[in-house]
Amino acid sequence: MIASKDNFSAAPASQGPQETFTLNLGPQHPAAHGVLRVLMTMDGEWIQRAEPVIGYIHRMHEKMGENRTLAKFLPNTSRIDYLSAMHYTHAVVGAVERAAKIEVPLRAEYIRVITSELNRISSHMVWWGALLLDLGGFTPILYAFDDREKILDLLEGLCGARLTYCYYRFGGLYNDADDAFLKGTRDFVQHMKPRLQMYRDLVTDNIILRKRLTDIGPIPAEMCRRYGATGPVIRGAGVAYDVRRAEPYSVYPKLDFKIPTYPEADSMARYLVRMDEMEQSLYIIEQALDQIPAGPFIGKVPRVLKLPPGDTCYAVEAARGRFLVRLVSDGKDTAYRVKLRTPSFSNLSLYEEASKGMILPDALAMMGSLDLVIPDIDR
Amino acid sequence: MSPTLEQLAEQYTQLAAARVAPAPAPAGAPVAGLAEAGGPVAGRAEAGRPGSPTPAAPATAAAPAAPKPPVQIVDPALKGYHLDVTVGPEQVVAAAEIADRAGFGLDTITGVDWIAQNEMEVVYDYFHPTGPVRLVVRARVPRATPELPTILQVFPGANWHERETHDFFGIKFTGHPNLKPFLLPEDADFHPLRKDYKP
Amino acid sequence: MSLKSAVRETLTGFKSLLTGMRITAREATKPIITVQYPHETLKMPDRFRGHVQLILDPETGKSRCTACGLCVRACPSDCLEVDGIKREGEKKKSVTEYKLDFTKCSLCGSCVEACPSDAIEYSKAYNVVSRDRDDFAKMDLVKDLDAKAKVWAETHPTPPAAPAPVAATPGSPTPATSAPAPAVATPGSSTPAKAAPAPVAGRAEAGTPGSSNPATPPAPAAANSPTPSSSIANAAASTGAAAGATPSPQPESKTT
Amino acid sequence: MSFLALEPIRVLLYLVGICAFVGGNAAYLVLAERKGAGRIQRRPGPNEAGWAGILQPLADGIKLLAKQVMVPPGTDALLFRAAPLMVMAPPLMCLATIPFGDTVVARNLNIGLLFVFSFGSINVMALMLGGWASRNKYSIISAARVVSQNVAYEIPMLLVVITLLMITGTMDLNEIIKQQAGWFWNWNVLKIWVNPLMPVTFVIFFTCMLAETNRAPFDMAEAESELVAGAFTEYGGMGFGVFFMAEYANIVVGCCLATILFFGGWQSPFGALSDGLWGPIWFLGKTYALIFTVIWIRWTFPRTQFYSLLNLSWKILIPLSLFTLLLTGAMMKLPLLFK
Repeated sequence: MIASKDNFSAAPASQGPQETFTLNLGPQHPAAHGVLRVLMTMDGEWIQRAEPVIGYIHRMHEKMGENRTLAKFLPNTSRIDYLSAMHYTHAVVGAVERAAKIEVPLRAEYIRVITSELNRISSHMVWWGALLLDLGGFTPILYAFDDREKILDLLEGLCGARLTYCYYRFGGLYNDADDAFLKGTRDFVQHMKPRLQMYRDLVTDNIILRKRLTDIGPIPAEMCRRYGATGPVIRGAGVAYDVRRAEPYSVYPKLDFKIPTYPEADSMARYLVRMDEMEQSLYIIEQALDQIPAGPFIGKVPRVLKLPPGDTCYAVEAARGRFLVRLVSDGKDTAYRVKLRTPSFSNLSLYEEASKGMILPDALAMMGSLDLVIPDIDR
Repeated sequence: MSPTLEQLAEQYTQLAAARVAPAPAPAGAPVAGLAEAGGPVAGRAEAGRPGSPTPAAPATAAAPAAPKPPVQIVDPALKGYHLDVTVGPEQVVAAAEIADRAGFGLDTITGVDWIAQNEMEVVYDYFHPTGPVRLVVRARVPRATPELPTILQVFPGANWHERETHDFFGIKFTGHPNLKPFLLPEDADFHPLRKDYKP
Repeated sequence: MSLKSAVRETLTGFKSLLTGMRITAREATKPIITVQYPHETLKMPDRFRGHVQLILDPETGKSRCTACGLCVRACPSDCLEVDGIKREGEKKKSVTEYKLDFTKCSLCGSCVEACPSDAIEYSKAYNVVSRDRDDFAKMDLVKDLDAKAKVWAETHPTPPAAPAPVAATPGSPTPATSAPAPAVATPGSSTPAKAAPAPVAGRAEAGTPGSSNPATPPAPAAANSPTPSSSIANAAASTGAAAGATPSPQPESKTT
Repeated sequence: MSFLALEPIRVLLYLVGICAFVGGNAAYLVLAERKGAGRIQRRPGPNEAGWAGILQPLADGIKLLAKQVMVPPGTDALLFRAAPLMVMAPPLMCLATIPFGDTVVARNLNIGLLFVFSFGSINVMALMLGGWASRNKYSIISAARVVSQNVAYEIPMLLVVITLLMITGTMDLNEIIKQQAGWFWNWNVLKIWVNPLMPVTFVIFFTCMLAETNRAPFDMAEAESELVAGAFTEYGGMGFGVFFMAEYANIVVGCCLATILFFGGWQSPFGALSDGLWGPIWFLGKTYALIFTVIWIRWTFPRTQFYSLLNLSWKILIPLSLFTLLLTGAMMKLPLLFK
């Protein structure tokens, strides 16, 4: 509809200093990370207005949640944000467990934490590489994927899938973690620490990257709050908001970790938050590996799972921020309503306001620092 | 400094109580039970009933299955939120303003289609960036005319959430500047999350 | 910005650039980490989730599937289609048709979890390719199982006598008479999937005149090979053969 | 032999040789770049076509040639077609004056340096025309970027060259090389007794060369994550191929120039063994070392920001190069005062 509005042909040759043009960034664009379209009104390279147009890969997961049983809906959740599938499954599983009052064995919770944090690291690695691609650096993504491959191998050896894990089950897990996984995870943690130092030397301290991200795209805490932006975006604005601490779930209260915050609120702050989060995740994994008890990996779950009427919320800290599942039940084995509140949706919604008056490359750098996953927005 | 749960509950109780004043005047009885809080809910549920097209139904029948109080402090371990507030559809802006003053962030806005009660519920979720308080504000609107004011001026983030809710449920947010189809195709005129939607 | 800080920033910036180049140079001297795919392949871990397949019971050489349909009910994507018949002398049904629509399958594993008799498992095939959509839309798992059962029959000429009573129960016609019937449909694709262990050796030979690979042990590898399309294509001769070829005493034809 | 020594024949032969040199370089530098990137990223790079991928450029060339050169509707067809031709001409012309050895030069001009720079600046025009003629918003943004970037970086580059001219006193490229005879400390880059900032001068020159050839980290013109492919978004087939080759040809020219001006051209590092066939060997060795550095830089750094790119030029490089210019002048002239 708007794509046809071509100011080059329609407008008279000169309109004086006020001349603007419309730039359709996407839905197929190298920096859009998927099928995102940003409708930009540009004054030269300066953005006057950038309106994200979403919905190109909308799949109506929420309706699917209403017309199939909860257990059948579970595989869907891995597909919403395919980069942090563990967290999303965790939220749905957690909501059902909370509503049906299912007891989860401690071992299962620890394995959930380990796999979730591994997943967080792998997700941040993809973000790191993709951001650098946006900024024109090609090599880091391959280094990141090298390390990410190790995580994927671990998780594949654990549950058989590399991306859309579908590993958590109501009341526990799909299968138990074997010693190979636990040992492999321990080795990975040791392997990853020098690699993170390498990431820092290669990219984080690089003057070009600093220049590209420092003071670019400020998203102050107040804007985050009003738009509901969470995750590294709000932590990059100096607010130590982390669902793992704000609404503790699983065994996170037993684990020690810092919530990295940077008050600068610019793209560099968001970058640094994620880099620090990888470190913290490694730290969490180490503790969880030390504390993991023996025991069953799945609790007692009724054969036909029916939730009591009423609504239940469960929020997790996914790699991109707060992911909330709201299950409304009317007593049947199928949810009456499933609401999936995804972090990328809220994080992108502030883009229009935040990108006003920016220059195109900076706006794209800021978009990269938001770490968008388009299926996560469109659901 | 974020207010405590009790302070917040107090503010919302006042809000819910204030609703009775502009509420439909003919319904005399609920006015009496304002603080007792069964009133507003009961009156509205009654008015929206499919069987009773006359909104001024007498309060005699106003006992539909133990209406829950408009402000409830709930156990987060069971529900996932701390405070459950039910307000009238015209009060969502005032409710949002209270949340805004208390430092809440907008979590999400969504709808639920209660087709049996012939109502639509709009749910506003708020999270608090510094305090561990989660707030849920609900408002019910009749299914036939699902309209309520936008909270865009309080939380600009509501823009997309309201568009999405309009997409899926056909709930109209009056004052919203742009309720074009958002996640659905541009020419979509259906609302897939309504329970009577048949593809 | 004072001149001093500007100079310092320029110098530290330049140093950071040199550090970066040092790191890439160091990485360039390290060995290659990628797998040269067509020339070398990875081994899938034990828990790898490929498409589902029927398990061949190593004792009986048959499937354990009783066609109870729990997997069909557990499947979120409606991609399974199971049918079975109840044979005389057996307590439970045995599977005659197990079709997987792999184009819809999300590899969630619900079917494997739901199976009460451990009859299905994940295959280790990870690069399934074909030019024909039907190879995936109508994956015939019974056919794959039959291919394996054939090999099994050849590698187990005289299996333990455990299932012998089952075979002995019916006054079955001689193997020679029932053998031609399936041979019409596909020569020997499914003959070994029968119960009688004693006549197996003879029947398998009788039933495989048309197949050119009589005793090649790599046959199970074919079912599990990187390109199962070939095995699918081989087996795609007739879907009904699997059902019709079940050498039950009364050869009821369920072929469609 | 005498026939070959005839001046027109000689020049013709050299031109043919240069065309082959440029073509071969462009083709195989692409391969070298991909291989180099592969090594840095710990993968083998293209290795299927021929032994270790040696035939990959051929395969790429055939693919590009087989594709249709499409002129999108609404473009300025003439300019659209002219731009790829224009972009290839300057490096070919420049290489005609580059001395590969003592006598291995197509046409030794006494204003060779000026010639190279005047032709080198045409490159900008070609990219601008291509971007403008494409009638694509990305391309036009890219064209605007190319112009401002090249204008910004030509100034420090020329200031550096003027510094060198003050030292050498000639624009004859071969003469400049001959002045750097002897051990490697006679190379201009290490002549710190003439100007203690000589290595810095080289860094400025190299940076400007990267910017002039639109190489990473200054590849604003194509900036694929922002502008899709920048000025040549709309070009397909060999149209794109020529732009691509020209980029590498320009790198070759730039690195040749850097070798001549700073690293003693075809002179060996230790004063001997630089005559005859050794000259080209030294020259090419140094040039390819620099080209490798260019590739190495590309696969290490992210792209600079557009305005920090301009800031770098106007706020750092130009003052610095002016300072080295003044310093050189002072170093050369002050001793005369005290004589």
